[in-house]
Amino acid sequence: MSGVRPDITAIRPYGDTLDDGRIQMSFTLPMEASEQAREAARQIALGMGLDDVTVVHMRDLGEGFSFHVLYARVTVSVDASRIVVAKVTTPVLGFDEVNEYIAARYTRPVRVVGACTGSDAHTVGLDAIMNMKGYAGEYGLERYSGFQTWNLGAQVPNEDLIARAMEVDADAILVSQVVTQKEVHVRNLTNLVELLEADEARDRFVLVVGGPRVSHELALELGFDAGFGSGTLPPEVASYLAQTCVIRGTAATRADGDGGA
Amino acid sequence: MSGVRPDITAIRPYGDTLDDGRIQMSFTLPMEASEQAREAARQIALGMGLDDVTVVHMRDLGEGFSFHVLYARVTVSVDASRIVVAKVTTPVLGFDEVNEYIAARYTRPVRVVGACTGSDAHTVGLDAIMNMKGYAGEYGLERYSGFQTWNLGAQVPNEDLIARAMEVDADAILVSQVVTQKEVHVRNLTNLVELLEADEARDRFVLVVGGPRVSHELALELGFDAGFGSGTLPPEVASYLAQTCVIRGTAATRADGDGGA
Amino acid sequence: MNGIDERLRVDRSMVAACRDHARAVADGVYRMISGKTTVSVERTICRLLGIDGVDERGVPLPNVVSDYLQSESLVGDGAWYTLARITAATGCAPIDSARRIAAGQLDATRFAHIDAGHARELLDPHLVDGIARIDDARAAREELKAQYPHRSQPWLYVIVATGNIYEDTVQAKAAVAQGADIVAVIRSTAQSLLDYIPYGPTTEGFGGTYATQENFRIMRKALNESIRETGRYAQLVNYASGLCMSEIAVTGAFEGLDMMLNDSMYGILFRDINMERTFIDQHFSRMINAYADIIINTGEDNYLTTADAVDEAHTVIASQFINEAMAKRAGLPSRLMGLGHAFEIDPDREDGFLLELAHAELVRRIFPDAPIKYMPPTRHMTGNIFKGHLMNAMFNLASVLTDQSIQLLGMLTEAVHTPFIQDRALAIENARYVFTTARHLSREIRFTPDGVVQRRADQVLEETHRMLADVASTGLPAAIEAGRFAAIGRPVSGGKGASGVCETGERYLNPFADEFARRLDERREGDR
Amino acid sequence: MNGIDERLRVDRSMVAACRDHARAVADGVYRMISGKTTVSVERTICRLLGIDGVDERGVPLPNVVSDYLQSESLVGDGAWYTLARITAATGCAPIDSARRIAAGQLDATRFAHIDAGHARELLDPHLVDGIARIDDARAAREELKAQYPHRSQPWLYVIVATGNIYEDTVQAKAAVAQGADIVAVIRSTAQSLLDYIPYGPTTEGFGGTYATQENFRIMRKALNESIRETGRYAQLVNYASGLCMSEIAVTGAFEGLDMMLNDSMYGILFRDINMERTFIDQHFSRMINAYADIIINTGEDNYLTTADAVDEAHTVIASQFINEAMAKRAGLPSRLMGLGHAFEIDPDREDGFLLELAHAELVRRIFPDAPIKYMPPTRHMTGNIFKGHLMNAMFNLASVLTDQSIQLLGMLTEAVHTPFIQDRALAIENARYVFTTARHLSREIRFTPDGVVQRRADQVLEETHRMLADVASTGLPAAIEAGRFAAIGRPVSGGKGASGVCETGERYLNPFADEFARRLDERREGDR
Ligand code: B12
Ligand code: B12
Ligand SMILES: Cc1ncc(COP(=O)(O)O)c(C=O)c1O
Ligand SMILES: Cc1ncc(COP(=O)(O)O)c(C=O)c1O
Repeated sequence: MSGVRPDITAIRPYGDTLDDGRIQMSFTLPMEASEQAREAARQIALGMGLDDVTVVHMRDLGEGFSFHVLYARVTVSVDASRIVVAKVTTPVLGFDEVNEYIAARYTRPVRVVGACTGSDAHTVGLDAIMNMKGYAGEYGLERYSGFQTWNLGAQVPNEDLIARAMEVDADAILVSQVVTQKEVHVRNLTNLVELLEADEARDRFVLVVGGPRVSHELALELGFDAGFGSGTLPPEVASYLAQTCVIRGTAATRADGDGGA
Repeated sequence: MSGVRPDITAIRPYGDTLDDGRIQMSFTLPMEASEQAREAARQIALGMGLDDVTVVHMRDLGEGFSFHVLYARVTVSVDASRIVVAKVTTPVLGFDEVNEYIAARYTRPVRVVGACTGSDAHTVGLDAIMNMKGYAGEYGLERYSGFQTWNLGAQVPNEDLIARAMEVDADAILVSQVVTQKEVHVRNLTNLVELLEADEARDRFVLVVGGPRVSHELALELGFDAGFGSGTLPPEVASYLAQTCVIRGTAATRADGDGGA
Repeated sequence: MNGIDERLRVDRSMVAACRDHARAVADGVYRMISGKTTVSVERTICRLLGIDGVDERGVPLPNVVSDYLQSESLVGDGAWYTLARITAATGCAPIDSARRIAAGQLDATRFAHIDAGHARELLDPHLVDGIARIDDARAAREELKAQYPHRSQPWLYVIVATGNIYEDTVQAKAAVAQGADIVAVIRSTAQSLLDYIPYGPTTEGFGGTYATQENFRIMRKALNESIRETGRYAQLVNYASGLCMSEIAVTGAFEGLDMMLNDSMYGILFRDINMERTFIDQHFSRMINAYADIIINTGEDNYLTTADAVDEAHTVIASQFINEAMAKRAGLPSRLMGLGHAFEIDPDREDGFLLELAHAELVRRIFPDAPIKYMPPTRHMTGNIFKGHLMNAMFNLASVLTDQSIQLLGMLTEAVHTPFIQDRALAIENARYVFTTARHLSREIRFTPDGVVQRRADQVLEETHRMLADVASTGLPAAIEAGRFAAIGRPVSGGKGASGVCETGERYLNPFADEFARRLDERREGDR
Repeated sequence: MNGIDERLRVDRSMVAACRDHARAVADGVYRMISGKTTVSVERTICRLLGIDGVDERGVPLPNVVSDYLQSESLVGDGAWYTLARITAATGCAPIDSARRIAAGQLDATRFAHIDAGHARELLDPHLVDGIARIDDARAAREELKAQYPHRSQPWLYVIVATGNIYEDTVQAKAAVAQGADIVAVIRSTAQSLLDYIPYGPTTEGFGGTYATQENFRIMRKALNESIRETGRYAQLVNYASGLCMSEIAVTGAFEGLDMMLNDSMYGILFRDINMERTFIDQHFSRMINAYADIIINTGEDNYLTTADAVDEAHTVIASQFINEAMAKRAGLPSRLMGLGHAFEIDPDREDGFLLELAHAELVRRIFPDAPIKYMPPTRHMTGNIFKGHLMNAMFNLASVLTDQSIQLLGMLTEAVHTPFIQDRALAIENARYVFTTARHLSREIRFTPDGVVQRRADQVLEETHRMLADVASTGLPAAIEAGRFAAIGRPVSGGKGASGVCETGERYLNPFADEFARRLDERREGDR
């Protein structure tokens, strides 16, 4: 008897009636406000395959620009039953569990080196994951007995980061990228993987990236082992590292391995 | 030396760089918030031919819905040099000019009957155009010596409106439509034209429609002579009526015509 | 309030004078309607006596009875007396009588007349049953409230309006999950002028969903689920307004609604309903609301959609005084008087927010015990959803700053369409943000003694007083005729539904009214 | 202010005690830097002496000179003395000397030494010219301001940051057309650590546009067009911050800028620049700002992007006292001290807005004559642009309610990207709406004597006092080392640019500093 029972194989936007396809849009055009500009805005929407397009607000911004707010109907649908999103699959453990897990399986604490690389100076996110204090009431890696951490801070060149990871015989490298203008993060991250590969050191480390515009999917694409986005909590990262380093057999799990500092 | 010189034949949305194509969107999907839902939102945008799609905000709305805010890049462009928008072309005259214009060319004041038709009870817009007081500091038609007006008010059946227009031998009929849900205004307006045509009376009147979602283009499409949208001022309508009734040779301009009340 | 220093000075003696004038106004109205009833009051009595359902042609049985009364010129005897007369003659319970009338199997005019005492007695068991249904619904609500308390005021009030009651429930539940305290199901546009209540669940409506008893039940059930899921009480609202004021009031009372839109003048002004019809219907509907412990929402906010919010601010307050006086007459205590006003000043006016504060604070101070209902900006909303969202934030701030009670949330798409699910979610988010970050701001602030706010409040109160004095001297009908409210004039004897008004005859009885009045008196005693 | 009753009580004696401690802190800093100069101060002197342009490899000529001084160990003699010495020997004007140095055609160490008086005199015409350029730029601004006055405060301050100076001008002009009063051109990320000023117009930058003299000129010209078009004065801002503080200050002074970001500790804390370097550079940069009548913007807002806005509120005010004390030392009058703070409390915190009001009001009361710069929410902004827009509205309200001066507008897309043209337009619309509708709210309100706002203000002032007492006793370097500001610790002798600090020798001269000081003194006398 329910009014709304969406068809998962044909998901459409919803305004107030199932499958009405309603969306809101806004953008600027490099034309001063006029009926022509309004029509151009409408045609942009039509060009996106929308119908029932209404420009509900147009405003002149000066210097030959106009701003438009539109409502329209999407005509495409998505088969959500076929969406597979790459996800970090290791279960999230508690603080003590992670420490016990590591104590039981590793020859020494897991060594983690982290940095904000390139020109990125946004350290708050990485600090949230790595530092004692942690984030949203959850301790950071530094506080875990299972981890030994080096947080190199802001604007660290990829070369320095790798050198340091080698030096301390790290198990994992954590990279934070917050600035994404002109895809600078993609360039930075790709460069890091290339440098590691050139050194034939890619397999030595579990390689993790985080930041508000990072997804696990993007991370895999760029050759990382995992990616963590907005709102990540330290235990998620701790659990992932604890369990992944075992699987990957990094230094800390190898009987012979106790190099580094 | 200017940074921005848009190509009028290929207009694209503008964020902060010419032709970057940036737009903002938001919509609800009938899926609870999850990575799947986020990906579905992204795919909807891809389905619209957008690229560089980022879901910058996702929020669960309860009951199996999630809300998404996206930024993306439009790949289509519009040739604005070829946009022709239908416009009311009669020049806008001042209050006195309109009255003088009518006094000089008509045998009696122009008779105007107006109504909010169908189930529409939004009289404010029509009153703004027709009543003494007017709108935004401009007098309404009632105040002009050149017009004689009948404002029938809210929820007037099309039949009654036509009957009244016949009865007073009106020159023009003004219709207001504010409620547009489920295209009810289109139905109402089409029905009015059909009724007039059935009575073979369509040509007797200058037929005008107004309302916040009305455009001149829509009005023409539906068989009206003119349409007036949001923010219309009374002199625009007065000028249009004064000049159009002459051209159309309605009752007030015909030497023989002085029927009605 | 709450022992907090007064933020604003209000001339108490002028307020008292306003109340006196409003009482005189109400007295005049009650003189006008005494000795009269309406078809919808009679249908309400039918419903209270257990008459429900539809006939073969889909006509609701209460209408079958009232039509019959009209066609046989029995309205003056009233439904109770006539049904009792039939019972006396046939032994039929009211519902059976109604069915027989529907089937054309009954000619009541042929039955013997009975005396008033007998008529009263004969249907007494049905009266007891009818009132018990209201008591039960009320008790069920009380129990839920005890278990899942209300959130603190201002309460977040949202509307749903899909036309489909099932789609409405989904949206209502989502809204409660997001934090709404109150859900109103907007009625289909045309319904206020229907002289009957549609029957059964409905899935098509226009700009809203029909108010039917079954729809009420479906939505109440859905909200009760939400209450258990969220642990917060959620209130349900509908409209006891239009040509079926009192009938819908009793339907809502049966189904456990919490609030009803209900105004003593709205129908006259905004729906061109006949004055007498409205005044009679509103009285009985309010007795029912009072007895069922349902908060009414008055409609003064509507004035400011057609009249200027600054020039006409005093008409809002004058009307609130009148609504209050009339509501008292029907036995409504202050705590059930959701007097309405609105935030409708032009956003581009310098210091407009100061004036809004003056108005809101004044209403709050004049009616300290009433759950004031504050309506959002609508008139100056445009397709600029971003600015609209900000106007709603300032509205929310005005509310929390002046201790309003019921906050009808503004939608950023007000000028575009009836609310989408995300519009409502954004509105709730807006209110929750402002109410949280400025939670106790009202305790922090005093208005400077001769500032704009204080002077504006003084001025509006004076204008209100002057207007009420005028209205008291001319009488309310003449004032309405002159367009004193909402700048809309209505002739005294015009308007829709006039033919449904009838003088009551000698035999006329309305024991429900008597019983409600008696019990409300008792309750008031108990309160002391 | 303006004869309005005080909204908030502030313990004046505690404020005076804070000022005393801050003065002691500044004294300590000035003891530390006395007898020292830096390469960038010397380059600034070069610029004031008319040295501009680049050499064949694109190195700015002021850097050619300072590099030469360093390589020949002449920094202790300073640029003025060395250039005068060259003039004495060769007759070359400073610009020619610089060109010859660039060409490797000159060995100053071989020239005879001259006495101080002679050195002073020889370049005096260049001093007169250099200062005249500043005077002219200032006079041109004054003339424009007289003709096209400022709008009332709070002023609307927006940023442009496209990287391309020409695209920036389009956006800046659009912003002014929409109502912006102030436009800041954000610098490319990397620039603060460049030990030179790039040369010429630039069209590529990263997250901002390079600060160059030509870019300043282009933007000033664009804004002057806007001023004539709109009839309102529009102010131009850039950054006298980083390794080239004083050099950029003089560049801005030449090109008629109105404001400069300039803080006595920002470089140390946020860019890990050496302490001595920063303290020396900020002093000379501020003398220039003062002389050119340029408002500085301090950077305390940054503290709250890494530290909690409630826990660390007092560090902001303590830092403002220190910035004030240091600025006074450089001759800046209060009316040029754009002390910074920010609206950064968690939006989901109950009564967070009350605390913001307490902080903003306190800053306003403590520095009544300073053009306080108020920074918008950034830290708690998310991809939810709708909520973000509301947070910016509450920020705007806090500003107009507490009489702030310079309002840096928040962008609804703060967490998403650097501003799009429409983001800026919406931000301006937001501020204009709130500032208009609540224009005189600040005059209407008093905070209740023992309310949350008053108690919070008292508490923060006490904490500030305690902190300043501590810092005065340990000295500022030790306090910074201990991470007392922004929760960031920096070692006294570490940081970038340390090698650019040098002891001044016996022959060292900075007649510009002397002349600025003299004229500022005169101006102060004149003011009385
Ligand atoms: C604080 C801040 C600053 C501070 C940084 C202080 C510091 N020490 O970090 C200061 C003021 C110095 C600053 C400067 C600049 N900033 Co800034 N800044 C911000 C701000 C307001 C908040 C960022 C933040 O701290 N978020 C809180 C943390 C906890 O969230 P997070 O970073 O997402 O981290 C979480 C997850 O992403 C994840 N995560 C993050 N990293 C990692 C790493 C790993 C390994 C893992 C597992 C997880 C993980 O876990 C964290 C916890 O959940 C944002 C706007 C905003 N509200 O987002 C702009 C913002 C990021 N800044 C921006 C810019 C452009 C700049 C400047 C370049 C501006 C300029 N031209 O001057 C400068 C230069 C900075 C530089 N060189 O990088 C832009 C970036 C635009 C873009 N998308 O490219 C933003 C979005 C603002 C804007 N709209 O313009 N900024
Ligand atoms: C005021 C108002 C009311 C008042 C109407 C009072 C009255 N006597 O008119 C009341 C409270 C009664 C009301 C009721 C309802 N309303 Co109403 N109402 C509005 C509101 C707030 C403002 C409309 C207005 O007065 N605008 C001001 C005038 C001056 O502008 P205008 O109409 O655009 O007119 C200008 C031009 O369009 C043009 N123009 C207009 N008509 C004509 C005619 C001619 C010939 C010409 C030349 C020009 C012209 O010139 C005018 C001057 O520039 C809008 C929301 C909004 N902010 O827009 C909702 C709105 C129009 N209402 C709406 C609805 C759904 C209703 C109800 C159905 C709700 C319900 N279920 O109960 C009811 C029933 C009304 C009905 N049967 O039609 C919706 C319509 C949605 C849609 N697009 O379909 C809106 C958009 C609100 C919403 N978001 O839900 N409403
Ligand atoms: C008291 C009252 N009744 C009813 C309504 C609704 O109008 P309608 O008559 O369309 O049901 C309103 C308007 O909001 C109102 O205020
Ligand atoms: C005083 C001051 N200088 C400079 C900046 C800008 O930083 P950057 O060092 O990247 O130029 C800021 C930050 O907003 C600041 O407050």
